[in-house]
Amino acid sequence: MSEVIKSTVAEFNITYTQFLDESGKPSQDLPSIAKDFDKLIKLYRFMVFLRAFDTKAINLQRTGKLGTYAAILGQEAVGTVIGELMQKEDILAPAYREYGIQLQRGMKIQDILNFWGGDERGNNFANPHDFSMCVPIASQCLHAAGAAKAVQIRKEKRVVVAVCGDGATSEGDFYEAMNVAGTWKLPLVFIVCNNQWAISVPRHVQSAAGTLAQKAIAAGIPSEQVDGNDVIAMHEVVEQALDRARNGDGPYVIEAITYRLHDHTTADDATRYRSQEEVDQAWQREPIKRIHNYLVANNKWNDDLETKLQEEMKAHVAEELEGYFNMPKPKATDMFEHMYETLPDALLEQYEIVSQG
Amino acid sequence: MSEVIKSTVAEFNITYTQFLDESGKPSQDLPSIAKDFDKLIKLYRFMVFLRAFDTKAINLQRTGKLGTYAAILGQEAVGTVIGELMQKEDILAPAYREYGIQLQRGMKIQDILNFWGGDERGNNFANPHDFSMCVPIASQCLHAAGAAKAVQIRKEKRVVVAVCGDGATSEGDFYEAMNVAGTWKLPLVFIVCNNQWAISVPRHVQSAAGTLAQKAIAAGIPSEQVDGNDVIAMHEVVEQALDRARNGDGPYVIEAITYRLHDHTTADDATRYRSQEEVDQAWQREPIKRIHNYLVANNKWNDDLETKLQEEMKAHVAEELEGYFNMPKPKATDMFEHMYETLPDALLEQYEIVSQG
Amino acid sequence: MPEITLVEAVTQALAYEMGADNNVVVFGEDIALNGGVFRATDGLHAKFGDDRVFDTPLAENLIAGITVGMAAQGLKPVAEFQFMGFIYPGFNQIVCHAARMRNRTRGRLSCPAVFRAPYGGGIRAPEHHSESTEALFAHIPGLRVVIPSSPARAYGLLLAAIRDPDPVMFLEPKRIYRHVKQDVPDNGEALPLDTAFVLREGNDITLVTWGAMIKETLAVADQLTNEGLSVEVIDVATVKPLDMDTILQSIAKTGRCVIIQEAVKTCSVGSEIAANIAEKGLFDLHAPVKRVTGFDTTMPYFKLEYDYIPSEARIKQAVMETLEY
Amino acid sequence: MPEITLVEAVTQALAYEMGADNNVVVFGEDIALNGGVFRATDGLHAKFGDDRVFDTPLAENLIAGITVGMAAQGLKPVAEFQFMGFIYPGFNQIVCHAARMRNRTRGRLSCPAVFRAPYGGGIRAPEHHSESTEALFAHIPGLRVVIPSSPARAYGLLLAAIRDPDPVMFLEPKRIYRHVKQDVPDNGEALPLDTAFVLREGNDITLVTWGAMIKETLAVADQLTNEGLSVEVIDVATVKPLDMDTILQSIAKTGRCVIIQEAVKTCSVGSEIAANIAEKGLFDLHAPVKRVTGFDTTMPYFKLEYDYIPSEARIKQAVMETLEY
Ligand SMILES: Cc1ncc(C[n+]2csc(CCOP(=O)(O)OP(=O)(O)O)c2C)c(N)n1
Ligand SMILES: Cc1ncc(C[n+]2csc(CCOP(=O)(O)OP(=O)(O)O)c2C)c(N)n1
Ligand SMILES: [Mg+2]
Ligand SMILES: [Mg+2]
Repeated sequence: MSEVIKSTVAEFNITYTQFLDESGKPSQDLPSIAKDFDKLIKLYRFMVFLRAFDTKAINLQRTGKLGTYAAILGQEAVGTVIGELMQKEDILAPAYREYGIQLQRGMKIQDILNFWGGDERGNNFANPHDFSMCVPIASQCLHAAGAAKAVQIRKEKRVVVAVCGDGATSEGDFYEAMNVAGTWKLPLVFIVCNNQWAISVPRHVQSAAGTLAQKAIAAGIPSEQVDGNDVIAMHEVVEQALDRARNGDGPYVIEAITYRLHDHTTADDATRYRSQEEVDQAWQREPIKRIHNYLVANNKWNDDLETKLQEEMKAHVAEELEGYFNMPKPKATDMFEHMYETLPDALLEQYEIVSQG
Repeated sequence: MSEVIKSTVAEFNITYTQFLDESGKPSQDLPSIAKDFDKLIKLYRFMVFLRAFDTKAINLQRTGKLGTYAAILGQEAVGTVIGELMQKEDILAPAYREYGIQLQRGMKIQDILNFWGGDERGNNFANPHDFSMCVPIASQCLHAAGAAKAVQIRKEKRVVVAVCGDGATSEGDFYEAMNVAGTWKLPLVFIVCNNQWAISVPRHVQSAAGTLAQKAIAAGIPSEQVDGNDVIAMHEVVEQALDRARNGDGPYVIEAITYRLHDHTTADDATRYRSQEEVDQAWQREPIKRIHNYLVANNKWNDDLETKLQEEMKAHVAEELEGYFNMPKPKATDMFEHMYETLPDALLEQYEIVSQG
Repeated sequence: MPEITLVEAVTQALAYEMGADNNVVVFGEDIALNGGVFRATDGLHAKFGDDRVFDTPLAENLIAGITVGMAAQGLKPVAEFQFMGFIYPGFNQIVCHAARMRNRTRGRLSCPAVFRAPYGGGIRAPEHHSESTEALFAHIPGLRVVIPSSPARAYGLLLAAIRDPDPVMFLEPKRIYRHVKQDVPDNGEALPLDTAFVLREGNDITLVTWGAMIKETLAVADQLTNEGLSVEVIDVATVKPLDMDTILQSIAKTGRCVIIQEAVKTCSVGSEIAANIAEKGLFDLHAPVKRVTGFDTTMPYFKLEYDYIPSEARIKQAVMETLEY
Repeated sequence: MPEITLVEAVTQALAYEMGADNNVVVFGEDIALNGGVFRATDGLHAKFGDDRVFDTPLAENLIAGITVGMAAQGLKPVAEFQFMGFIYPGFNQIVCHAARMRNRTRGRLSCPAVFRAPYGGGIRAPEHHSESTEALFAHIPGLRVVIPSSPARAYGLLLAAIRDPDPVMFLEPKRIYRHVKQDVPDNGEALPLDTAFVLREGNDITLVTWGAMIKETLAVADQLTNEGLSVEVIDVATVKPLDMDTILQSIAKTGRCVIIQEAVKTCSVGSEIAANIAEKGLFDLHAPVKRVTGFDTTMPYFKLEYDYIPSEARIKQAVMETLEY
């Protein structure tokens, strides 16, 4: 019998982009940003700051001065670049591990610590429209779609950025948000921060999809993979996606490949489920050392500058801690203050109990 | 500046298969099933039966003898082939428009009418394990995944078939089910009956994806499109997918392209949202005439046989209606009988009210 | 002015507010060209266009989630769930986000949204099309749950719901979508939320109800009035937060109370009302509080739906037992 | 025999029943190698292997939906939701399918599944990790909702839940996961469902509670006993369906009742209990029923969680007011 003709009706491919290899050496010809050393040093400084903050926060938790905290150790490049490239009027819909972006958009260390310290005031930060940290996995992707629809209806030139984890790509919300973004051609960029783990569940248990970027094919929207520990590659890819969206060319999905070097949160013990060997190898690919090496190789950085930077950042973090430590405990009646714009009569009796008690 | 190297890390394509064109003429070399005229006549007869039933059911609703009814007019080939190919011990998780399959698997006309006639007894049909009609769109896809996991754990050689509509592919359940089927390599075949409409919402409003088959790429599982009005193409594609799954090669997604010739249900008025022209064109592609023409062209069918068949099927349907009409109204206390295996004490008082009232 | 039905009053309120406030957008499944399966949005797409009246892909979690996103960014979204039975995929977004956006951000963001859904039984619909689960939302802090029971209240309460700065579940009793017609002036006047309506004043007994059960309850009240009794009928209207003051005042006067709801009994709005009476009105009572409710069973397929929905006979019997206690 | 905590009793019950019944499978997020974020499934993967103890992709709707599918096909799935706050994506599957499978098919298929979730506040967890929304499930016909409050009851009730032929929501009060240790013989003996447990017998007042609030309630009961009062304490245990007989009998004896729950007040299990008392125990009462509950606010972030959870002081005050009425 002759071969059955199955006519091809659609074709797709997924690419991966990297400019600096693990050691910080170019793995292909570099784009112009790679010569913008002011910019690179700015990004580098911010990443060092982030790590100083992260280290401190873990410490605060260990000494009982903070609740559960989710570290960003090893993932600093992703948020740093997104925060750098988003414009002020853009809208961020983050998960709970996006300090790198948020600290560039009005959130203060004190806000982040308040959030993890069990105080809603952490979400009342100095940005009028960004969404706050989102705990229910992937649900923020739909808020981002709604925000993007609002932007589109009002014909504004703003982009919405939704950030979520690899685990989040298994939730219906993620697919539904991509799908509607595609149908409505929304100004919305999804960035999947694939740190290989969702608590104890490794990437391959989440999905048989070879890449997470290919999930965008289900929504008919373009996507790609990028080395999320390579600041330069991240910058190229995210910039283009944001530009596209801003110019009315619709949504985009970026899978940024990185690695969660720390436990999931301070409440987690990763030794129960992953090998030290894997973590050691991941340390070889971490983002800060990589750009550091590149800067040093280009004579734009040295040990002196490094020592000064480290001290400066620690001091900066320490300073910001004061605000957190000096924050008075919320009043018990604060529970009621923002339930509704105006407290309904039906709640007055309960309010009284609390204000007396 | 030199071209950025984005290395391709994954490639995909989606195919479409058709053997008989609209008029029933071969559009490529035919597979062996096309010479199995006994089989084709069997399938043809069943499709004629389905249409006779469908016409009758619409009629019953119009004359107040049935509740809302969802017609399958124009989609008969999809269910007919699936029902033919599934084995008895396989498990079906249907939506609410899959009589074509169900009537081959133990469900009777009377059951279907009971279901649409407002009587749960319609779901207590003569198949011990198939799921009943599923009204919440797409949710059956996850039941299918759970059933397939049960089959896999018990190392049985059974396949689970989930059937859903084009609209259903927008629900999170659909993606989540495909995703887990991929990860766990479940013996599960998804068949998307793409009839181009979800009530009043046309296919292109559901998704920017060019095909619905490509949604499977998000789950890393193979998929293809097939002409769902072509019995021969359906048979080829579904048979292979079922065989694969049965042999442990994992899940598969089939997008069967068809068309809903009737209103969404008898409660709907499709003239509000789609043109008669579109419907007229779709009538040119309908499945029954197509295989009829093919059989006639091969001298396997003629007007005499057709007249006899039409009468036979109408009589058959009429006969089965008796059971429905003779069904006594359920007892009011039936509400309680299957809430739990044993009625909890807390419900006795309410049970008494009903049994007295 | 022609008289209109409850569902037409919904359309009228939507059209009025869309005309008055550009931020109001209306969306859901089959609501644009088709005008909604009950025609509640009929004509809006023609009048206000694609940007303000649009169909979504078929996903209720999506509908709820984008509503939260739009509302947080300054729109006033009015989302339709085709039937209350299909709200549950969106439950997470409503409970975890809509209800909390203001509280979580200490007022920095909020969720001025309306989630509309036809609800309740009695129209011979298939499975999942007939439940009354208002209590699930009434349980959730941060939400309002509003249920109109007449064309005029549908119009006035829906306007109030859209204008309210917080999220409102607006549940429309579809059994009475076309039950009565009323002259409802299209004057943009809202009715107050969080306020029960006394529909009949009386001294002998208080009947507390809402939504479609208004129909049977008023019929029983009329019968009893004809029999010489003085019956007070309260339409709760906003079932969360509850206007217990109006109910307790009535009971202080009548000393007897029957609560009538279509929903299942356990952990329902009726439970909450009865519990409040047990806490605060106990010694005003001359007879125990009675609840006439749907049963704690799954709403049956429609052959038995009127065996499930409280009938006039069941209501009357409860009233008589309470009066004779 | 070493004494074990409540969470260890959960593990022990799971291990026992997996050993006794090959159809029992356990799954959820992070439950295999990691043994669950609270270690409730610790060691099960090592003992029973990949086929019977497995991690799912991160999707609660998926978890709920496959549970329904497995249960309908003869397995006895025990699904873990990592926290009750993450159950809502699966709400549709639980409400529309798990709760209805038997009824819809007139018993042809059923759903012998257990949905486990740690719930309640008090452990300094982030947002959405601390709510007590048992009433949402108690409202739904077809479900059972079971809440243990001691290691022994966790063991016995979980065995009963797994063996039950219908779906059970098994909510574990994580605040007391490690509060006390008890000797819990691993003898496979189940405790009865649908049955309240009288933990202290007494004549002056009835305290009705469940879950973690047992801790504060017993502490208050002990104080009062020391002060010479006779206090009856009832652990409701199965909050749906309710064992009102035990509660009403107690009230017939004591004439006074305080209901203590961590959940919000409105449309809660406490409302249902109070409503039942208003209907059936009214004239046994010497004082109005009091409810001491979480407030009708979103559970606050943890700085205020103990301002939210009923304190011993609030309970005691309510008891004193009821006694002195
Ligand atoms: C809906 C929901 N389910 C479960 C959880 C518990 N949980 C918190 S973080 C997490 C893993 C998330 O993994 P991923 O999306 O990869 O993000 P990452 O933590 O790696 O940044 C889980 C399961 C949650 N927060 N929300
Ligand atoms: C969760 C849910 N949402 C909405 C509905 C109402 N509804 C019934 S059928 C339908 C359209 C389904 O379209 P599709 O999946 O293409 O199936 P078809 O009817 O075309 O066979 C809708 C929206 C429902 N039954 N369930
Ligand atoms: Mg991750
Ligand atoms: Mg369709």
